[in-house]
Amino acid sequence: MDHISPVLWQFLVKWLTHFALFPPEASKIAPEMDALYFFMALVSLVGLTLVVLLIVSFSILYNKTRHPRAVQIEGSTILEATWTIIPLGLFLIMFVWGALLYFRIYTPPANAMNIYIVGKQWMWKAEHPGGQHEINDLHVPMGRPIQLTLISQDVFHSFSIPAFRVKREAIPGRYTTVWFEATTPGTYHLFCTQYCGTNHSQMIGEVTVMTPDDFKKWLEGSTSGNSLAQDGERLFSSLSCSSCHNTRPDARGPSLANVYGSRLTLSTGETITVDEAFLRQAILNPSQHTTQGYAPIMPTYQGQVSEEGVIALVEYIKNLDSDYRVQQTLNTTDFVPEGQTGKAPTASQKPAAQKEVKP
Amino acid sequence: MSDSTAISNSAAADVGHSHHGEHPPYQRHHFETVEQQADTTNFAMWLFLLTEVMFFGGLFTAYMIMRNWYYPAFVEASHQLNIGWGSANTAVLILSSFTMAMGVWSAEMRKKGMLVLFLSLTFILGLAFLGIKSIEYHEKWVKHHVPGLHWSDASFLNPASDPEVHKDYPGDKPLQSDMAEKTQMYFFLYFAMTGMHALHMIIGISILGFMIVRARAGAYTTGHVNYVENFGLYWHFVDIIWIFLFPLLYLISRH
Amino acid sequence: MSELDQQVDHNEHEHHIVSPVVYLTIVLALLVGTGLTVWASYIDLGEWHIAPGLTLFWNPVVALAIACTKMTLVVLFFMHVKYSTRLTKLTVVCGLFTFLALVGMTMTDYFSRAWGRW
Amino acid sequence: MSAATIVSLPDQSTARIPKMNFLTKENGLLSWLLTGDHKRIATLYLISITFFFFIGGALAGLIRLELLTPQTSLMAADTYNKVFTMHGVIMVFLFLVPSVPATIGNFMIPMMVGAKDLALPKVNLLSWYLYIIAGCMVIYTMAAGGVDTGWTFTTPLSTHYLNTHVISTGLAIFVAGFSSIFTGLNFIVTIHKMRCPGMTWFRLPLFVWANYAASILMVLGTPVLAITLVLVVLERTVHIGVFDPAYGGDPILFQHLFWFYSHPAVYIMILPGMGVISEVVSTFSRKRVFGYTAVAFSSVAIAVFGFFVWAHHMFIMGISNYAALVFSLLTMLVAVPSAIKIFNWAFTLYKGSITFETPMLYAFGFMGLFTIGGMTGVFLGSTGTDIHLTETYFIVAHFHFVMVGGMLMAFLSGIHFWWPKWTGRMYPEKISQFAAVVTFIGFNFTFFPQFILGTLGMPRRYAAYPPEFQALNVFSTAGATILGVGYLLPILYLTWSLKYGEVAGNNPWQATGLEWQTQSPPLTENFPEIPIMDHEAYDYEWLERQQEKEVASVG
Repeated sequence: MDHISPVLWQFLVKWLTHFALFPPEASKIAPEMDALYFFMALVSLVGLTLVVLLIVSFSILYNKTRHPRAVQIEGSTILEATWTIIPLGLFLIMFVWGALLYFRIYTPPANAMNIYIVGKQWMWKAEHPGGQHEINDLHVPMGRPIQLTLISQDVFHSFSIPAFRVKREAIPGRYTTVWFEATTPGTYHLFCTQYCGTNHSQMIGEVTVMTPDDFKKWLEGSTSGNSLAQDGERLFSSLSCSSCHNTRPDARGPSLANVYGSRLTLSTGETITVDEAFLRQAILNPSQHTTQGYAPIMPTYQGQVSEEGVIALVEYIKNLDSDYRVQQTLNTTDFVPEGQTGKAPTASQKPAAQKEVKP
Repeated sequence: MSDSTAISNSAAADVGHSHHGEHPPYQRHHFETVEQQADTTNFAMWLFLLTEVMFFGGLFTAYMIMRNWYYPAFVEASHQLNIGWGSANTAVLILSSFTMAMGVWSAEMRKKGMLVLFLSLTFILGLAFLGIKSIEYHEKWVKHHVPGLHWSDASFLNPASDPEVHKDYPGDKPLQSDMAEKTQMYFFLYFAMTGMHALHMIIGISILGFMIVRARAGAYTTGHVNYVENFGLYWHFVDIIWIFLFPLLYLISRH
Repeated sequence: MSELDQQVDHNEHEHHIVSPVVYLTIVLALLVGTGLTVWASYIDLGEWHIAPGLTLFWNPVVALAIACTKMTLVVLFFMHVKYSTRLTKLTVVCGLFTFLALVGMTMTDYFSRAWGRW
Repeated sequence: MSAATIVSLPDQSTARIPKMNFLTKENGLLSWLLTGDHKRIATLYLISITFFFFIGGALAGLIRLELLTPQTSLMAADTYNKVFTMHGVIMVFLFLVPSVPATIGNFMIPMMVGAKDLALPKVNLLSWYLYIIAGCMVIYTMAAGGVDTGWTFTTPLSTHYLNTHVISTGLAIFVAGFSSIFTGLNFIVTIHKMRCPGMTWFRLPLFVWANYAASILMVLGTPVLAITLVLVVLERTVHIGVFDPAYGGDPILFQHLFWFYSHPAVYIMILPGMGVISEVVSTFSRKRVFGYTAVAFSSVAIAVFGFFVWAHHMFIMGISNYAALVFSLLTMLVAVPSAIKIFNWAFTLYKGSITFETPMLYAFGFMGLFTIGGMTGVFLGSTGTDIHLTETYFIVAHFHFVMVGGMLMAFLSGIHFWWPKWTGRMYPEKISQFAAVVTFIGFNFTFFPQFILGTLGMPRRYAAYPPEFQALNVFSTAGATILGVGYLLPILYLTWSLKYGEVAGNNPWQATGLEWQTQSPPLTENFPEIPIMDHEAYDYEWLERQQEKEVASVG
């Protein structure tokens, strides 16, 4: 094989030894997704074979030399019905099967461990509840449902782990969720699949699946000292949230203890379940999310808290199971240096100062 | 019946098209009969209006969604519009539609003088509409209600600072700053929708001007009503858009 | 072919000339409609609580109903659709249908987002 | 001629191109630039879209070259982004959308319905000028530094985060949109109002039906894109708008409005191609299209359902799961008419008398590739698998199978089929058959590996990628060079044939359409006198009787 360049040859050998049609199946959903994929591939293959077979056999049987005179045929209702109904049936099977998968992938189970993912140009930041931060990396334990709560700080990104067969867009301004349960320890690709600007192709990373023990060790080794909720607590006090959200009888804001997961009636009369998305909205767009019975006086924190900050706050509020901790933040307010304190601005003063009237 | 009936009814059978000499000057070479031409251009105009419906459709969709999201902001922002001017403009536009319809009628009846009169009236009413619109736009500019270019949400953070409007809507409460910001969305859509509408008016008025000159030369009163009629369709369509813009922007948020 | 003949022909076959009386009636109706819709906007027509969080305000409904009526009048008479061919009528319906498809199908997404945790 | 072909050319020693035809009627540049003749405008379109096709193709070549290696070795990431954006914009808006309708459709529809011209010749010319203006704006954008939003202009990336030439590109597409609106409008009016005596709806060739369906989509869909782009441009200029979440807008709303056009747009692109295939398959199997009404109505069904499926581009973008369900179901429904068409074409061959001229080879290519393209579309229409496959090379492969494997094959099939009518001359048959086969092979080499790449998870729009994907990318790039040859060949021999090709005569394929019953190239007014349609479409027996009569009268 002298005439084949050695580089090309090595390349081919390398490729043939690593040839794969599928990424590894490393999550619980992956085999199920692949089953549907195989079914569809099979149907496509049969369909394609049928079409090619028809074309080839007709071309041989009825080419001009063999069949010089065409027989004019109008059509056939039965045949039309056949190739309307059979594909329709198959497509409907695919639809139902696909929809079942879709709802599973996008409906996290209640006991899932939540990890926050913030996408920004051009990196992924993962925030574990214990306060571990990772950039373009994600460590997860195997055998445990993991829920990802995604948000983007700027443009659309898309969080894709091919080995888990899951993908979800990180949207600016709104939480989205996806979940998976990893099954095989190893390191897998993590991609941003939604075009997000110049370094889109650099927005990649690795997902490491570990055994629960290894994961525990990893968690301990990468802790930053504070858990997310503790970060949130600090923010909660420095933003003086507790000056309204406390348990005093004259409190101007509702108590936040145990609010997560509860049913809440808003001033619009709407009843909602408090989840991460609601908490985020209530911090950034409070006027649309006022609890019934309270005056709409909460200022917006849009532009004052980063997405990471909001996540910390949300995580703090999620973990508030008594008012005791809120009381604590009231006391800690004194330790925050001057300038960062001050009462939460009321609706009329603060924004007036914030918004400049352009000439 | 005259033979023109025969032509219009049996254009299908009439293949030999023996009447080359009889073609009126405004009949284009590729049409068999004047009726076919009229039919065709009329249908084409309707299809164009379909396009226009979808063009405004995108804006209406955006408006509905944003109004649902930021209802309080849209309510208070819409209080900034002057219902008096709005109603006056609606009346002006409806009248201009009427004069346009009468213009078409004059062309059909081959009354040149009346055609010129009605077209001119439509022209003037169209200008009146734009005039009133520009007064309203000016008012928005003065009050810093032009989002992106000349903006302040003072009127919504503190309605009392805007006594003129507050007098009519004493119930308006101060909006929280996050909601007050969203009034920009209302004004953005207000300017986008009325601006797009005004652009259509300006195009219409320009064509009208051209038509008045041609009408004075007697162009449309020799049986060739097609052009006037199709333009009429356009003008009425622009009127219809306003018929919806008026309640959506001015009225529905009074309560 | 005299001019008169042609006109008769227009009247009966191709081209229906709507009389100014009709136009006048319509424009009056439109002006009344405008007055009505402005008047209605000054009255609080109340609301209908269909479900918690889902409320129908009557004011916009009435305003839009009047607007639709006005549009129908303009389309039928000023734009001669009442006297036009089936094709023209079909065209009008087709435009409305696609418009509603755009608005309606988009809205399905927005409304049903609130149904679940998504 | 051998028995294996149906080509019947006049005696070459005596045959001449008719002296009077639409090409020779008037001379000079102005006679072209101010023409109202649909055939001349179609010719102008053909030249201009070929120009843009080769620009877009060159950009595609650059993309493939860059992807030869896993690193960004040929160009920087932002250059790569600009290249694929310009490739998308040019190919979608300046090639695929106008490809068959504005060239072949423009030329053939009036002839097929037996009219002298399109209903609105001036509007037709206007639409070409709009196209040229849009083209110039795109070229300006490229010269000024390009744009890197991707052809989908995803907000807020396009409105807020990029400082490239989004506005000029947006306006170019706005203008191009109106060009296609006017073409579509013209077709609908022509098909409704300009049919010759006896030409009932069910005697129309299926090409006309397909273009009619596509025109409905153009007229109703394109304006939504236009207003969306206006809003994007406004948002960029005044920094307030309905799409950017930073201003309280909703980026998903942009997706809704954008895909409301851009999904039907894929049917705008493919439907006319399907029309071409109907004509070609029928002609070269000497047989009426199997199930004429089914094929005709499936075109209309695609157009109607096509409006209700747009959100399947947004399944993972955070639309409501219930909406995803509805849109997925409707997507499955719209897949059915395409399946109907494929089987009807296949059965048109049954008991036919088949020959394998170039257009037929392209048509076979279309049927195979479109089947794959269509079926893989179902993978993406099913919500579950869409999660894994969307935004990867799978989707790139899918739409290239439909657009390039489908539409471009159909376009080339149509160009070869009607070339003798258009120019009056034949192209060299053997080399063109060779080109068709080369295109087919090159195409599969280029795009099939991308299905595997996508399944493996390689994201689209990546300038650099993990090294394990290299082998398949090398295959793809190698295929692209073959494909490039396949596209260059027709340009060469078709140009050659303009002067040296054999004289074609009126009806070299012995096809039944009205356009074949007149001289080639046709007269400016198409027919010496308005024809009367007294037979069904694809009535080969009528054609035979007609030819016997001629022989008899000459004899």
